[in-house]
Amino acid sequence: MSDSIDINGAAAGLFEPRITAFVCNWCTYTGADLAGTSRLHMASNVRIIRLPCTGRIDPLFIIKAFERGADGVIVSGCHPADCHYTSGNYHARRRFAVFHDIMEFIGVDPRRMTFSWVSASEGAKWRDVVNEAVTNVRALGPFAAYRALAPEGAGRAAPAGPSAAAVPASAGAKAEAS
Amino acid sequence: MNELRELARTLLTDGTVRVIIGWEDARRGARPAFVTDPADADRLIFDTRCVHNLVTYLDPRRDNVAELGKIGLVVKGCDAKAIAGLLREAQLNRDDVVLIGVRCGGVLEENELPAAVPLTPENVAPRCYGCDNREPALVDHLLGEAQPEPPRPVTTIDERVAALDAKPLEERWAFWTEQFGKCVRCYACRQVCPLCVCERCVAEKTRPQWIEASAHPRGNMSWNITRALHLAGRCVDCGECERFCPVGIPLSLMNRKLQQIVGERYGYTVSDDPENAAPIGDYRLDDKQEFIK
Amino acid sequence: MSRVGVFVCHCGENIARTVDCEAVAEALREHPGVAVAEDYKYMCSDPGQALVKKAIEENNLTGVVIAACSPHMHEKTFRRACDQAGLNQFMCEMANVREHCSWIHEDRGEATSKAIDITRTIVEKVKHNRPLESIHIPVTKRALVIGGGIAGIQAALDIADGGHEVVLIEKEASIGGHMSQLSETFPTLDCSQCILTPRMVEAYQHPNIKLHTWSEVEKVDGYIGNFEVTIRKKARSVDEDLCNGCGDCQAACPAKRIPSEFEAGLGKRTAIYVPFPQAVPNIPVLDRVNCTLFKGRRKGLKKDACGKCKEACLKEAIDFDTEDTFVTEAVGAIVVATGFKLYDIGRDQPEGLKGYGEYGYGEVPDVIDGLQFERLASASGPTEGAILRPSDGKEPKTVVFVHCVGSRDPEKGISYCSKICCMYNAKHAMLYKHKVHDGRAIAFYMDIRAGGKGYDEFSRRAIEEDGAEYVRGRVSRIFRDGDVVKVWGYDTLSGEQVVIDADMVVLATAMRPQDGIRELAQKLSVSTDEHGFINEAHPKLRPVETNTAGVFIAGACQAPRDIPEAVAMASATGAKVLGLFSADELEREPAVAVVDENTCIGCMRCELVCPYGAIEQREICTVDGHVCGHVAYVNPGVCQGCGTCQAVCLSKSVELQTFTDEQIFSEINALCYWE
Amino acid sequence: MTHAAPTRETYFISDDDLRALTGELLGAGTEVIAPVAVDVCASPSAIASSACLRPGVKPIDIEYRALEGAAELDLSRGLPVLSLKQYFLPEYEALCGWREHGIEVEIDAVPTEFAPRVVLAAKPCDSAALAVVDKVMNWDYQDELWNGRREATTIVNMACPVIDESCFCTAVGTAPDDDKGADALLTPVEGGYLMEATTDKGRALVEAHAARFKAATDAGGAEQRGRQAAEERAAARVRVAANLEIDAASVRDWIDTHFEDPLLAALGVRCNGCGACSSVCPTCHCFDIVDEEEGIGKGTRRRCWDTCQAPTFTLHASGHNPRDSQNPRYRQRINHKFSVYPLKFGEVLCTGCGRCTRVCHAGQDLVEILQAIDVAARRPEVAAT
Repeated sequence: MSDSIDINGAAAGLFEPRITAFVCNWCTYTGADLAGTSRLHMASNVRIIRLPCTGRIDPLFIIKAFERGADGVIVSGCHPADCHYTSGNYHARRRFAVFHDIMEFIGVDPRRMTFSWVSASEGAKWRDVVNEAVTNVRALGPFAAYRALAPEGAGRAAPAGPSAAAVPASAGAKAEAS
Repeated sequence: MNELRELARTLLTDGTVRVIIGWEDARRGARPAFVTDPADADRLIFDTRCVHNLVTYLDPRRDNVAELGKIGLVVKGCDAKAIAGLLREAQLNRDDVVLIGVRCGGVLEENELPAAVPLTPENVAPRCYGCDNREPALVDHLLGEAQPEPPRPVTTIDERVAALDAKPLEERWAFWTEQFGKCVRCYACRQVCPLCVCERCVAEKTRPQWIEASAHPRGNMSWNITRALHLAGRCVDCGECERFCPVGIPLSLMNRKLQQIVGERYGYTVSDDPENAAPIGDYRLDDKQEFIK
Repeated sequence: MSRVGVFVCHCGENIARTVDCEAVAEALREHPGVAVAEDYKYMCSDPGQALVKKAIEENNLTGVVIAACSPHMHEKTFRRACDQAGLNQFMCEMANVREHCSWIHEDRGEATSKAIDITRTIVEKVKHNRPLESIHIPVTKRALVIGGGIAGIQAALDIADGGHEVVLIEKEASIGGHMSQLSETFPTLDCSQCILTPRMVEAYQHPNIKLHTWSEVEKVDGYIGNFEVTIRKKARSVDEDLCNGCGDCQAACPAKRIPSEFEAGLGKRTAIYVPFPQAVPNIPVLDRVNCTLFKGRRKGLKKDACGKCKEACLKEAIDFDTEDTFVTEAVGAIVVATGFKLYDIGRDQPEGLKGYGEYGYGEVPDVIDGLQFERLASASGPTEGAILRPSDGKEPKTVVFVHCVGSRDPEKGISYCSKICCMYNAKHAMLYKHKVHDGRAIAFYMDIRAGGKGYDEFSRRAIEEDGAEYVRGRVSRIFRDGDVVKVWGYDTLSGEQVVIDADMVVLATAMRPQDGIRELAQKLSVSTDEHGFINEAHPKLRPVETNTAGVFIAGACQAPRDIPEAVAMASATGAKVLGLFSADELEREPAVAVVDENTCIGCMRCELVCPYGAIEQREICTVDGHVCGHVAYVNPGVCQGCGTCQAVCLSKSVELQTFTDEQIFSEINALCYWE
Repeated sequence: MTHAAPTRETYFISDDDLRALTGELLGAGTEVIAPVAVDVCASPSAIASSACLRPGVKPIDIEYRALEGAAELDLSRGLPVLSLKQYFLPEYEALCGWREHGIEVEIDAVPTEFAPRVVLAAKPCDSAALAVVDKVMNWDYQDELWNGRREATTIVNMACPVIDESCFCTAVGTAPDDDKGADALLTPVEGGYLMEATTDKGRALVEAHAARFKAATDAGGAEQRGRQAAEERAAARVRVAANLEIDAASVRDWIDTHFEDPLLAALGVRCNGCGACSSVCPTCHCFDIVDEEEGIGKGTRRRCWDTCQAPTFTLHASGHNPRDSQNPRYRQRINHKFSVYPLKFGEVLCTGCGRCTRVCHAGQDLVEILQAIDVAARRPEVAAT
């Protein structure tokens, strides 16, 4: 699929999504290394944060990434049965299943959250996961809805009445929600 | 009710317990009662207004309750599930509390009434519908007559969740951002939750501060998502979080959705069996992973 | 205030071609908390490292970030450099701007800004790194070897000769394993017994080797350097100290028609027996399943139905009432050498395997497997080395050897090559021709895999000198037809169907891991592959280690192996163990979880998810010593640093050092995409 | 306490004129805040609210809101869920922003000037609360943000028509028709309202819209209206007084001298420490200051509501907590409101709005508690033993 999409969006003047990836050290991070040593070209929108194991990844990481303006996230680790720590990814799988479902219930488009198993030998798969995530999120546009939750900072005028919470944010979000 | 008062009197008199935590009638309706003197046993009541999940008073962090001495606690079936939760998570020794179970036919949604009224589809607490534990097993004494099933509320929680699920993503987002937007971060939901017993809530951890402290929509969003996730597979659906919320956020919808998720994915339902291990922290090799590439 | 040094490597042209390294250094100079940022052609070179060391000393840096290749490549290099410059090595991190950036992007602008982002995140992480000291764990300098085959014996001998005590356990009555069943070994055709027996005896008599036969691993506690292993000594009914191996009991035993496992079912044994004459130790066991006395007891007979062996034993070594006993051994390292079993293609199959009903194994007596042929060909075997077919004891004039029965046949559930069959088939054909000069040896093969010193020459000899006939193709059906065994095959070279009236057929059945391997793996918390072979830590670089520190693997428990390979692996594990035992204390990276006892409420969710059982509940006491609660405790010796405990901790009261919440939070924060 | 004295210049404004006035203010771009009846069943939340889904009376939320049009004005309503406090001390507000450049730190200040705005039909217990909190906000430190909003705001009270079993303003020195902390007071009468301007800001409002007001004496039926107003206001005071009467001074002194008294020491047993009472309280003004980082080396310092009912409120860095259980924490609430503050500033830190009692589903009842303390205070010999 990677060939079918334009991995260089800027050139094509497309929206450039910002994607934060949380990957395990033993499979996906190494798989991404392999993609590098194999010179597999891919979209440059993804920023990797290395963790020992998907078992270490807390949904709070993803929420924080969205808070910081990420348009999408990737969570990736060892395939079932391949976990370097034997079962970290099984626990992660349950945690993220619940997180995935509840975020969808809240109204977050699941296509903003890519979960994948990428082994140390799957450099090509990593390339595809990255490109696919970029294509999906690019299609969805910026995650304006989440950014609309941001409070008035000091730079901007402080809220006069009751916190911007109740009315404006949700109104804004409604318009921009993904 | 006399049965309850009699038992309370006996337990207090023979020193089995030092305090009975139940319900009493007060100026603004039923409320939690702390009876230490056998003479006061007649203050105790149990009727459709006795909504409170008193298990929250067993929070090991509540030193001022512990100071009262050994506790005799009156529990409904749903409350007993919370007891099981505390046992499951090593927050309670079963021997440290005498559990007085009451057969329950459901409670009112709005309990601040001068006198008990019979349940109708209009006034019944929606969560009571389909209750699977109206006669708690995990108790030392089980009181009261067998009760009829609570009436079906005009709208069930499941129907409300379904209605929400049926809406497009944008509308669900608008809905929840409006709801969470109202949050003033008083943490009443946490304080009354019988299972929120952390010494230091993650919301109060400052290094790092995962959850922003001020009540802006962004901090409220992460707080409310986190609160819900922390209760996945643990929530006993006592509804106290929603009832105590001063701004009326429909937390029971979040909680119910989580119950549905762990139910559908892992076939898990919360029960008052302490051996029924929670689904998060457990796994099966063949867990569904359709959302993973 | 942090003073971080950032060092951007060009990696020759590897990074500089697509990433503007000067620009990255420039951008990082402005970054809060960065004291110095430089770029250089080859950071990993001596001058490059010198540059880092110099910067540390001159700016007295609190942290170092090397923007270069993957940490998997050079993290150790640069941490060592920092250490030498007096900066705690764990204050150094690498930003991967090569594999994750310059090599996968073309647009210089994009690549450069991404490289800046990547470096920023790591700088932010390093700001929250803490100086850490390696963990020191005492080492019990005793080893446990599981399995008394050639691999186990070799490992035990190497470790014992290295001067350390070894506990060797074997589930059968004697050590020796499959090698003791073999007739002659390829490619030299030297007698298996003759080379193995001395090793068995040496192991038995070695002052440093403590042997438990008829024993199995019951339970494994602890961790590298400090295992506590509980061993089940199955009731033998014979006192190992009193017995002198005279054999009178066997002679006296009335149950003489029990198929002998050692003879692969071709020979018989008694109920109380020594598996084979050269058994080590030469002490019988009583097979309670087949013993008349125990059969009687199971039926509930008041009076014991037999007792002849006991009467016959002058040493009074026999006791019918012994129970299984348990011994615990404290060891610092464990070598797993449980070997293999043959794919029992006849009878009902384990999950995923289909068997070869069409080959008539188990129904046609003259269809046998490789091990049975070994026994026929063995001078000490049931036929004293004469090749006689099981059904009528006649000398077979036409013998068909079928390769790859099970192996390389995903259809039948096994995709791998069993590796030794090509060689032993050639050997079998040879042995047969040496003994039956006018016989025909016909082998059906897929292709000949004879990699190994002298192997190809050997298999050619079978064909060219000994006249074995090799047919390239598969056998579709084998069945009895009167006196002969009909073999339907297909010659893919001539493209013709081949039908052979054979007197005997030898199937080269696949090698499979031993029964109970998964249970054992679980006890050792090591993982197994889909077939049940134990996974090595790294297929190339750590072939005899497992993911559980202190547990090593030798021989066919890891994959099909021939004798020289098994022995080589065994000696490799020996070297690993001796290396582990060379120091009194073990040094480990401090990437372990630590509990904050002030906020932990001891709900023990972490204990539920810990794959290593590293977490236990611990009481905490007030200053005056009375218990005031319980909290989780992480044993740094057992913890492997996956961090799953931290993710499930509701109050975030457990921190994985080197990947703390603050570090990760800062990384995410560094990727703030505002304005 | 200030009572509506007929001597003060009083005007009459008809219902229509009041709406017209509101329209003029809005037209001029002035923010007008007033109690608004929010039809919760109109919002998307309806699908979640079982109350909306069942037949019969639909629930109404009353909130102080910035009006979008004069039509929204609805002066007949009871007490809003949240007090007026949030318009002067928002749930959270930025104090300053910071950005690091290398080792330099740049501070962005926040504006302390606010556009003029008007609050219509404020509840007397809410305006009085502002006057009480003014004291602490201008004690050793002048709180610019608070004062800025106070100065920019003209508050017009409405004599309170809706009184329930939790109201006790008269017991703590205010009244349902008090103008304390306000600039003017409206009293509903036949056909409109009597309006008394009590401050320059109040008078300025009248002058700016002189056309809308008639001197009460000029308007027809003046006398009868005056009587009606006086009677209804008196009746309201009586209704409140029936809920609770205490001697605030002796309560203050008794608490001060009976810190360890079992009565005070055991108040928190049923309290969940949720702090909802502080959130809805018009006088609770404690806040926490947090630095919220957004990206590297930049962020915003905010203050947000805090509550003495939370353990973290007094948690020391050492881990020690002087108020280590809900008993001392609840005693603090009582002590601060009814003794410490009065002793320091001469005013009770409570205006008897009763919100804390209404919001508490655990049944902490301030009316009941004050009653008990009052009894003890009136019978010192009992308390002493």
